[in-house]
Amino acid sequence: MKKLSVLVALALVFTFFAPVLPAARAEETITVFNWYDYIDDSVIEQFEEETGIKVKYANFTTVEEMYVKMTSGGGKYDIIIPSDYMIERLIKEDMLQELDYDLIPNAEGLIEWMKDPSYDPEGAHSVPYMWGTVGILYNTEYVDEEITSWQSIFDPKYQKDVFMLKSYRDTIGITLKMLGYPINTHDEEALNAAKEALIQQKKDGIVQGYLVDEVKDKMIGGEAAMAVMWSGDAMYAIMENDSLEYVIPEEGSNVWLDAMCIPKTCENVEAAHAFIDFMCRPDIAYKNMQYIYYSTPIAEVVEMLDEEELEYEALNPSEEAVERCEFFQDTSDFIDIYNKIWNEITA
Amino acid sequence: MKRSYFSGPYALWMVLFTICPMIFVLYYAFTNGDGGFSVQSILECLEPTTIRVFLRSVKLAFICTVICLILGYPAAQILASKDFSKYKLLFVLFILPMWMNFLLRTYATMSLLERRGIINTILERFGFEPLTLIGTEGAVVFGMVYNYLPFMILPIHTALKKMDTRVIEAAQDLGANPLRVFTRVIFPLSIPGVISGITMVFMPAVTTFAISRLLGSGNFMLLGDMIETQFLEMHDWSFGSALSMFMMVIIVLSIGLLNRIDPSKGERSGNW
Amino acid sequence: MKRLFKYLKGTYLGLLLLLLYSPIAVMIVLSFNQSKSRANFSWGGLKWYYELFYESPEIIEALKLTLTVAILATIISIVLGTLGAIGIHACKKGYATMLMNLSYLPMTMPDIVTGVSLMLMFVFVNTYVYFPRGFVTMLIAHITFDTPYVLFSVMPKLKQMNPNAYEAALDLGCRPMKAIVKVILPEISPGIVTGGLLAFTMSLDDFVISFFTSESNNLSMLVYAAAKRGVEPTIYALSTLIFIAILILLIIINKRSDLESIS
Amino acid sequence: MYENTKLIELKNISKSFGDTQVLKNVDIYIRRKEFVTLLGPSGCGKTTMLRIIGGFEFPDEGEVLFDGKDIQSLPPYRRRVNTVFQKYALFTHLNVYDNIAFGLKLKKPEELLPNEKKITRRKIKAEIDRRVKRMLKLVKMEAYEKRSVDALSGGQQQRIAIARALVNEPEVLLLDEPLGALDLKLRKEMQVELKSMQQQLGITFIYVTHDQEEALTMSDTIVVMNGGKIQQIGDGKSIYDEPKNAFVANFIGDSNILSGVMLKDFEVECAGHRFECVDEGFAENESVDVVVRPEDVMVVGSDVGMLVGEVESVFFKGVHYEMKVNTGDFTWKVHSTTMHPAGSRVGLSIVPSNIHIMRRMEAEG
Repeated sequence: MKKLSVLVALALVFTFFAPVLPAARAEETITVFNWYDYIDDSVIEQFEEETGIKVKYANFTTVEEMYVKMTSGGGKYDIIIPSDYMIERLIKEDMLQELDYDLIPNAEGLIEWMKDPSYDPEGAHSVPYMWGTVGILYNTEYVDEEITSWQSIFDPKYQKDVFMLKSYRDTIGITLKMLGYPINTHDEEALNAAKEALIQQKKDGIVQGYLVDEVKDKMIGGEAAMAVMWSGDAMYAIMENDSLEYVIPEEGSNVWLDAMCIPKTCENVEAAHAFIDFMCRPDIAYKNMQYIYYSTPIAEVVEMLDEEELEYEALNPSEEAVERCEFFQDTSDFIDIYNKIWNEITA
Repeated sequence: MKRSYFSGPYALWMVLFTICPMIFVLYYAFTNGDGGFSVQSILECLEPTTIRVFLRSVKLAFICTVICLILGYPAAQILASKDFSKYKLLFVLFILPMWMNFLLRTYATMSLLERRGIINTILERFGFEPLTLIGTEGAVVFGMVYNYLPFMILPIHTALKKMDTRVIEAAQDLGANPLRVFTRVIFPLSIPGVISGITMVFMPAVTTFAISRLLGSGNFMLLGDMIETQFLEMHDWSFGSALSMFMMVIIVLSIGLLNRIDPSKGERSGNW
Repeated sequence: MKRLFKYLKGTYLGLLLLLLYSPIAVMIVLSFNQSKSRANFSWGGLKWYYELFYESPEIIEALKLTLTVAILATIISIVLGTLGAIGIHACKKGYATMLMNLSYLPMTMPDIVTGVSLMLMFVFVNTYVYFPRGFVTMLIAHITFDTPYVLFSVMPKLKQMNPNAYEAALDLGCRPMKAIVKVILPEISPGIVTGGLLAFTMSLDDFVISFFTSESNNLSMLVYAAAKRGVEPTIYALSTLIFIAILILLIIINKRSDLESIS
Repeated sequence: MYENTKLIELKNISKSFGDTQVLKNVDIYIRRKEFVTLLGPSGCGKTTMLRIIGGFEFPDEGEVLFDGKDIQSLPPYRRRVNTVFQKYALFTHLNVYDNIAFGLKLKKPEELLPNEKKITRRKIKAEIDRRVKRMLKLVKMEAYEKRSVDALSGGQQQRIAIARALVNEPEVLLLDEPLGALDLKLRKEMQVELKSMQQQLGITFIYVTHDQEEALTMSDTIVVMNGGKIQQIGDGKSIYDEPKNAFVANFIGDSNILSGVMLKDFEVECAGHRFECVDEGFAENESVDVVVRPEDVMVVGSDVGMLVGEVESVFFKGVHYEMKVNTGDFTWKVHSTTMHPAGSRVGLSIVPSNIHIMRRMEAEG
């Protein structure tokens, strides 16, 4: 009797957990590998309903992590949504398929300058998903002046009042910009100058911390006066806290673009194209954009924004501000130098 | 079938999943990106930045261990004493936090320490100036102490409980005053527990990366952070492996050192 | 005088408990907060608890994964560890010492090194045969760090056991397998229970090793990922529930057995 | 009394553990219903021999016969032999009743109830219960059946261990120092009980001990062992009275052992004196060991003794006094019912039949 009840208990346990165990593939399925919390779930549901294609969803928190998981063969992905410089690298390493634009008619609606990005000429391998800039988010309760320059976050009067990004590309990149160098420079002198500036900034006690995503929450909570931030996160914070403002400094900054690509390992090419096309459809793109609240690459969606939304530089950067900005290029050949510099700054 | 064959599956498993993976660490530590032999990564471990991180890790872990010992020993002693040992639930309360997800607890600690966190809110309400708590070394140590204190209390408590009370009575009988009884009898006899506690606190403290990330606001890179960064951000597996080896060596050395002090050598007190 | 001393001691313990429990208290309070922000509190009732069960599939998925891995890893490591202990106990001294040292290794190894080394191996294997880092790899990793805890809990019980007990069973007519099942296992069962509980706890709480060896989020990984973006109060709600469950469980265990031997 | 049929035979048994040889070419047989004691100091190989009979060790060389059949390949659970282990090895997870019933529950139903045609679980249970109760009665532990074995005293545990072995109705019961952990009084009681149990049940007992008194009290046959070899086999009286060598003499009871020279038949010189004796057949002037039991040394007046010496020490031993008497060449151990104070001079005298001459032992002795 006792044995029987144990058996029953075990059986129950297994039926309860069964969904976690690898299940057999039944219908047509694609696996989308995207940033954590970077899509409106109802959009996926709608896609599944309309096409009958099942979507499996996997997350990463940095593109480097994505790269590791991809190359170490963690899983087979049909769609990946990496950032610009990573796309450049993946193209270089021949890991992406060329896209068949006949299957993505909605891609016509992209903002013009995004149709031929520097990292992927003519968008042969990628279709933009969301884009944004890097800038300064500041709290007007703590900051009296108008912030226009990167110099402000190096100003010692803000003691323990600045959050920097724990991302070597962005942090070193904006410092290079401040010092007047190109953001992708390989010039060691420039890099050293940036390094010195960042070390000095830390020594002066300006930095409260080097964080990534936690910044949002902290800035909403009023934990610091300023933070280097991605425009999307900044937008989220602004919506939660009225005293926050976002600016793309005059020295220029980094403009980034996350785009949808199909890896060579993709087994379901047609379904993957269908997904990309679906995401470019203006009504879907609008819905998704309203959820994520990042800048949209679809021209028609910009027109759908209300006036208040158009005002936010974090959501709808002016064209001249974007012109001052640069894409990151792939620096995988230069990573040792960056690694060293970054270690020296943060260690 | 001999009973000793039963150890077969276990031995096989351990070799397959502890020894073999270590070989990979060794391999990556001694090769460069192209797979050729290279000691560059090993040498990088000796560079000033790495050494700085290493010294900081050891320093913070050491401070944490000392604080845990100072706070934990009396607590263990009180819990084991006649007055309190009957309240078993009290003891349960002390180890209960260990069953909670440690990241969540650390995250909650963050809410306590932030500039506009609970402590500062309380301070301000009473008219004090808010303090900068988060992002300091102090915050990291606080987080470590908070997380690892039960690991110190537990083995010392066990050692004290196991102690034969007649020994203490004998010492009193022989004319020792309470201080003497403690320094000459109780403490020496509890050393195995203390050592066990020190190991259980120092080791995770020296290797942590989540605590320093959350409570140190990324200001203080520790060895654990550095390894994690190498693997997941920089994608430099070679240097990451070299650092891992470096860390192993530290751990092995410190355990060796501790065991030297331990009078009951070889017999790890069976707490964990 | 003596009473005063007792009060002082009590106060000291109280203060330590305050230190240990204040973050947990914060967590519980925040689970009833109206808004997501940690900065201000206003009563929000059971809103996040509702959301946890009905609108947070990823948390529930992570919880399921965590429990599945913990349960399977505990069962397998109990089998491996108990067999291992019995085997080691019965074999020659030199071989036994070697195996014991081998068992210390994963216990003394920093979590991050264990995680990294396993990741390196899994990645390597995956380049030859399809072996993604997911449920299976996480399970393997958990078994690997759980099993020594079972082994080291069972070993002392084997040593305490009368060395002739096994032979006595043979003598009374048991075949070797039966002797193990009928005599050795019952005699060492307290050790198995202790080891199993330890393994289960370690498995539930593990973050670092899972983080490196798997891509599927368990609870800790979810918290870590969420911590970067701001923890949702649903997670606080879950933790509050877990806390209460564990509290009740511990009180029951405490009533029935000597808990100190477990920890 | 035992029958004259060989039940167990060990032929030319040798056994080594690593480098140490614990048994060297041992030959021995044990008869049905015999009470045999393996006696010797620790490390002499007696326990190993027992374990070979029990099936827990396998000899490197030699044969083990049971009822004339080789049983070497038979595992312990197939042998009609049961063991009472040192420190009892009771199962702590079972209570007294279940410990005793352990072996019975493993038996096949038809073994338990050979005459029953229709075997039911109830009948099996009843049979087991009957046998366990009988055993409990035999060892006088009826009141304890539901007790946990941890709650029993050493003597009680001992009884349960014996009951647990006997309930299986073995043909041979092996006992490995079963009384070693008990206090003296209890040990004496148990000795008597064990002996009567053996006679009542009519089975063979093989008993290992290092206590010579225990051996003498209980055994039909004593096997004295040392250094992995059998020194002497015989009943208690012959071993006590006619030890084959100095080791046996010394191990069984107290002895004065002197080195002497056999001058000729019936005359030996030792301790500076020529003694008349009853031994013959030695070479002239052969060096020998001379053994004299302390109770065989008579204390007489200092004027009439063969030897004269001074009392060095006196201890009262209850029945007799134990004295050390120094006669210049040798210090004699003497048991006497009369007390002579330390320092007094006494004479010593020994009758020829109490002088035992034995050949010199080899170096290992």
